[in-house]
Amino acid sequence: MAATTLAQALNLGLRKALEGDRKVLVMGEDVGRLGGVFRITDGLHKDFGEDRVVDTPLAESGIVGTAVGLAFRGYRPVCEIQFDGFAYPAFDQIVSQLAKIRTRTRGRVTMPVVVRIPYGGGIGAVEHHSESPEAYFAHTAGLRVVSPASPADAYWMIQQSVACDDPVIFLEPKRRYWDREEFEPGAGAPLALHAARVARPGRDVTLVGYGPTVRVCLDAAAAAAQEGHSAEVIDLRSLSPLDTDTVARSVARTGRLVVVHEAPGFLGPGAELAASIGERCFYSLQAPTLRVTGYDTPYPPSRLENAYLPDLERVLDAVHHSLAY
Amino acid sequence: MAATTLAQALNLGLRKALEGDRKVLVMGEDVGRLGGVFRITDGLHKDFGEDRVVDTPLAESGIVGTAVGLAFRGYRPVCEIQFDGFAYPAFDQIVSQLAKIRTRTRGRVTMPVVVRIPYGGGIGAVEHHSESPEAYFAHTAGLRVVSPASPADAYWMIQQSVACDDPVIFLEPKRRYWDREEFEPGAGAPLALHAARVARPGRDVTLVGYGPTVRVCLDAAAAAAQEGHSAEVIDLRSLSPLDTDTVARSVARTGRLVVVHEAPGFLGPGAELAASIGERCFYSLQAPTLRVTGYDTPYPPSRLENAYLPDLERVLDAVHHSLAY
Amino acid sequence: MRLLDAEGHRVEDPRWALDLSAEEERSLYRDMVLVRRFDAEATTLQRQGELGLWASLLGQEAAQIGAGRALDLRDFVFSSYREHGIAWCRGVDPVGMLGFWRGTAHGCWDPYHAGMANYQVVVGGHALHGVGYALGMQRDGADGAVLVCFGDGATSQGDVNEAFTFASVYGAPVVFYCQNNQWAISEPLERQTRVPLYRRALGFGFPGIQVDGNDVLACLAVARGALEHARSGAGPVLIEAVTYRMAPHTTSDDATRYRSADEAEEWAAKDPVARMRAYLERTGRADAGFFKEVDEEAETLALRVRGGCRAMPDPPPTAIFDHVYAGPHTLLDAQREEFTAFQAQFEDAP
Amino acid sequence: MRLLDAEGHRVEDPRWALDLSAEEERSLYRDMVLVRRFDAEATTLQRQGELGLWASLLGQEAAQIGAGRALDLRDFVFSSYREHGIAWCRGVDPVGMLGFWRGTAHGCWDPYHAGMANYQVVVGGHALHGVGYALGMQRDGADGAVLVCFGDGATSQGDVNEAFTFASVYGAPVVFYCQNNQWAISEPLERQTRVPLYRRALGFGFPGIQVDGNDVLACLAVARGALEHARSGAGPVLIEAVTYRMAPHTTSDDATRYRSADEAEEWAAKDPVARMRAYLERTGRADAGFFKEVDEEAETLALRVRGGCRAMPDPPPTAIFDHVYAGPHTLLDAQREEFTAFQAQFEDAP
Ligand SMILES: Cc1ncc(C[n+]2csc(CCOP(=O)(O)OP(=O)(O)O)c2C)c(N)n1
Ligand SMILES: Cc1ncc(C[n+]2csc(CCOP(=O)(O)OP(=O)(O)O)c2C)c(N)n1
Ligand SMILES: [Mg+2]
Ligand SMILES: [Mg+2]
Repeated sequence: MAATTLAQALNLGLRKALEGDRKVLVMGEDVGRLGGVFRITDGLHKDFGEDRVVDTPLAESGIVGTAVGLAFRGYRPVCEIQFDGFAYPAFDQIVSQLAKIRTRTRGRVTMPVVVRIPYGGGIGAVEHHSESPEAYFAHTAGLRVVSPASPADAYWMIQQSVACDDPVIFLEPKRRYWDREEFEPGAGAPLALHAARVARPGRDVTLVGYGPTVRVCLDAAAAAAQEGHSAEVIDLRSLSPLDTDTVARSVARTGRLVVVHEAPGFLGPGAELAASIGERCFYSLQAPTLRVTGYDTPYPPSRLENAYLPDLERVLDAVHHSLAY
Repeated sequence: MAATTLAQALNLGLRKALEGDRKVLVMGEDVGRLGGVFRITDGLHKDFGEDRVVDTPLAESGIVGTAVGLAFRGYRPVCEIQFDGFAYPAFDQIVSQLAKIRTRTRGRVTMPVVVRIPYGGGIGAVEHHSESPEAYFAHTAGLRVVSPASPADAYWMIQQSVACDDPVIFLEPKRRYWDREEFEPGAGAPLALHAARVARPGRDVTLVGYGPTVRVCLDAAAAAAQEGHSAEVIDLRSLSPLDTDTVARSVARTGRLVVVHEAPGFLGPGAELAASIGERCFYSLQAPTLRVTGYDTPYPPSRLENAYLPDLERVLDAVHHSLAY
Repeated sequence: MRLLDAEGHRVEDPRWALDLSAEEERSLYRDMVLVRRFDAEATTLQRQGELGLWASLLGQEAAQIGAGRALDLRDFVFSSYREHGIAWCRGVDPVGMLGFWRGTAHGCWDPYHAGMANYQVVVGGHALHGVGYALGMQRDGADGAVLVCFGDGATSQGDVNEAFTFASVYGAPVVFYCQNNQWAISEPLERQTRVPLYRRALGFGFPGIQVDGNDVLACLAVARGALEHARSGAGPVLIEAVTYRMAPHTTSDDATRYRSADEAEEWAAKDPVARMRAYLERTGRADAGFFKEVDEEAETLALRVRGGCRAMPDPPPTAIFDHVYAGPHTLLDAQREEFTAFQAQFEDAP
Repeated sequence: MRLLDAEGHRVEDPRWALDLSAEEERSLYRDMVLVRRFDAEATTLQRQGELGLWASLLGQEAAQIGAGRALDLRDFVFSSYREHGIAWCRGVDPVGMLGFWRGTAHGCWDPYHAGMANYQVVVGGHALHGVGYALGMQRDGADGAVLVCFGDGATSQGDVNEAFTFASVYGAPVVFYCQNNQWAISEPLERQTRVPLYRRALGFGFPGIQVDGNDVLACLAVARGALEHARSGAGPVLIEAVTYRMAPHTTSDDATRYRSADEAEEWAAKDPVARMRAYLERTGRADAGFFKEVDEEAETLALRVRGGCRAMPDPPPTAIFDHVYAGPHTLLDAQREEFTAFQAQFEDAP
């Protein structure tokens, strides 16, 4: 049992999915011979052939649109969008077609399509390679939106997403691709796809993150512990649906909630959590829900990204503010 | 001084804008000879010519993308997207180009582009003609998002939007196009583009709406008054930036907030208000912020839209719930 | 390409042999008359408030019946909102088509049963679906083809052009069927292109052909040929059927604002139904009895459609929450429950 | 179209007369050598960690210098991320170009000053901007044209095809300049098209022409002709410059995973710089002294670029909030204030 990176775990999970169902296809730009720019599909083209691991023309709307047609025909396409910032040309196909065809056809046509999107910043990339578009998708009825934060979750969640009969936007925290974890692929039973997970138990304040910010929250919790504050960390894992039960249970105990994400804060997932937890835990909240998020600006040039991204200091500051209420 | 419809007020405002600056252009599908499917641009083609009121090929990305280029060249294009559901093919041009070019060029290139979108339901239309996409745009840094609810606001706000040096998503509440109001075009001074307005003062609870739901809130306030409850109604007018000051001032007095919009609730504008007002008015809130919104489903077929749209009953129910805390 | 001239004389074209029995030819005529009558009835129902909207196919009967009858059970269709004639050929019940326009459902027939996806409203949005479906057929070793129908305006959409690229690169079994009815709402063809639309295909590396869209025989022959081409593995084809939208864009439209009566008249003289009738009469392939019979059948159909439409029930309000997801979804499931409870409150009231 | 064969022999083409002085020809060579040296230096700087990424133009010098030198002050350029050679011809300081790749700014030159928009990263996203800008020129009665540069892969994007439609329908003064360098990252040309790309234009109703993109004289002549065509009001033109991306896609790419050494070698024999040098040498238009001088100039440039890059300061963190809006914005203004206060807290710390 060797330590596996998140990237390798995804590769293994995709391989399992391809092996398990001949209707599963992988498609996107450079996913074939190259194995994808992040090598997530490395080796799949060789082992499953170019009819199942498909290099597509350079057109995102085309990728998702043909995936919709393939799903119509009974296939289960897994599309790769090369980087977050290139999901927008496919927006219409995702929002008006993929998300709505099941409703439109009154359940007669299902859309078991996964759209994989490496997202988030922190890798020193150029413009459009570091964005966090999750709010757009989570706001869209008909989609499911998930994001693994660990190799084990990546391995299982990609398989669960492929097995899901609804379209899943699968957000891969690209700056965590190279994080390692020891786990036994295939062993044990995975958590439900849409369940949040308590990543670190605590008493005084609840820190909620997902994808790339789970690590940030864990680091902040460790630092808070040094100061004598016990922070519970929740990894949401799913953004649509949101497992508000798990968050509410935690907040009912801690009375304080800090949400951390890279996406801009305004109308972001943190707003939704503040609203729904505000409603569910009105009498237990000792402080308003605080949000530590990307600023409401375009993602900055990489030399400024450290100032843009939520980091330990900002989360800790929010914890102090929350505790001060 | 005759009663003017919201549609006519927009037409008058656009005419003023075209008269006032020869760099202003109107462009879109069927905006020329036909005057637009809602006749908002009626007569403009005849009076300003086809170089300034431009029928475009049937391609929304093309409309916004060429508008970006025209703005680059010093023009101030006003684009019409025929219906809300057809804004998505232009999403990439709006989100990755229009919204970001000013930042990208470090302020050297400004993007005074208005994208007019008739939005919302309630007119018995077929699929894709009744959507409320405002959350997508309000979440996007670099855009301004506004929506008039009355003829007078429509008249002024369209002119302010055209005069604005930033891109403005101008959302027109299509089911209010035929609402009438008496006002003197050109007389009086308009409110600031991004200011909210207290549409009806009250003491017990704050109802917040915008665009098509302002009338719903006013009706609910009238009904609540009959029951002895005094509801204050705020017309947001702007979704980005949000005038949280005006809302916070009201909630500081009433202690209760109900937000009403047609867009799906999950990660919608109501979530943002709950979050930011929760933070600003933590100690004055007597009840959690309640949201009365479209459900998190695709917009239904028209025979079901009355059940989908927030109406007097649902708002009143939320008022009761809020007051019961 | 034309097999019937404007007066209904049969023209031979050696590239497009079409050998139909008189009965087959009569049945093409019959289909055109029936869908025209159905279409007129739907327009009336809209005026009476039974439908929210109707997009008339008037003038496009030959283009649609010709292509529709070229299809067989192996094939699959993706269309826009105006292809009632194609749906008719796929065996979709006309009453069933009306649910969409009445506002009772977004999709009102079973796509797999009909071999045809539901109406697509987003102009061009379905072209890629057709290509994707065809790629699936290719992988399945199926011997059918996909027919993708759209209008002249749709050719300006990025998605349609991406569909051309994907179809060409993979040699997908797709026939793109563009009904160039000269208008996209109020915009004439010149706002979409400076050259005939069939030529677009050549730039993407596959054949394009223009056909007289008011000539049902030509449309049938060309569509048959193109489908055979696609089914054989030779890749996509684009057909431009040149026709005319004789009615306004939809019942909401006022075409007098943007086009002349002269133009309408000119095209009225090319009426596709009249042309086929002239041919049948001139050649003696049909007699007065046949035409009377068809007209009566059309009236019977209209009656049935009227009754069926009026009787069409509204779905229950909870249908809003149906079919959004295949599996459970905590948020939506909770909303449905709340909704039901809230509604019950009013039902209990006196 | 070709004016220099692979060995550097001048070929005459009566349609494309090009009458250059020896000095002009030498300066074309000089530009190619300088941008190649600059490009190599940037690659080195990336390896040294001074840049986050670099997209090399190696192999495309003729295509870029040829087109770049065809432009004049009346014109405007919209390009992708690889057109350093075009930017060079527009007078953009090479050090300035590096800010983008270093991560100090998204846009690192003044578009209006250079007559060229900043690098576009979204493949194809700028094609419509070019058309829009050209429509503005048209309205202004300006006599310039727009050059829109993109790659072979970009031709698959919906936006590029929509740009073709808009340009054609309005007769916009645009030259679309496609550098077909055979690859879109790991995908060969066959994944984007089955026919030569210049033909795409014909389907949209405007001329397309293919040129040897490794022949700087041909690129110059064809670009000049196309720009003249566009400026004269005759509408758009598409040029396909057939060339080769000799380097990996970017410094992050490993081209050995998807293409053969043979292919690279084959194209190395067609090196555009060597070809022009052979021509200048053979015809005696340049002597050894000239070549030495240019090489020295290239080294000086490299030195300056190296120094300039290393000295390039990071912007202050508050720059995140700059230029997002032209006017005040309550939310952002508050965020900037909070941010500044929060930062100050750390600066005060010992
Ligand atoms: C993406 C999109 N944009 C705009 C519309 C509004 N609209 C509906 S039909 C139509 C014209 C379509 O013209 P064409 O493609 O020629 O088809 P026709 O209606 O003539 O059959 C327009 C602009 C739409 N439905 N979808
Ligand atoms: C819309 C979009 N999708 C994907 C990418 C990622 N990407 C960057 S360059 C590239 C290949 C571009 O190929 P081509 O157009 O031939 O230009 P070249 O790089 O060869 O100059 C891809 C897929 C992108 N930048 N934008
Ligand atoms: Mg048409
Ligand atoms: Mg290329």
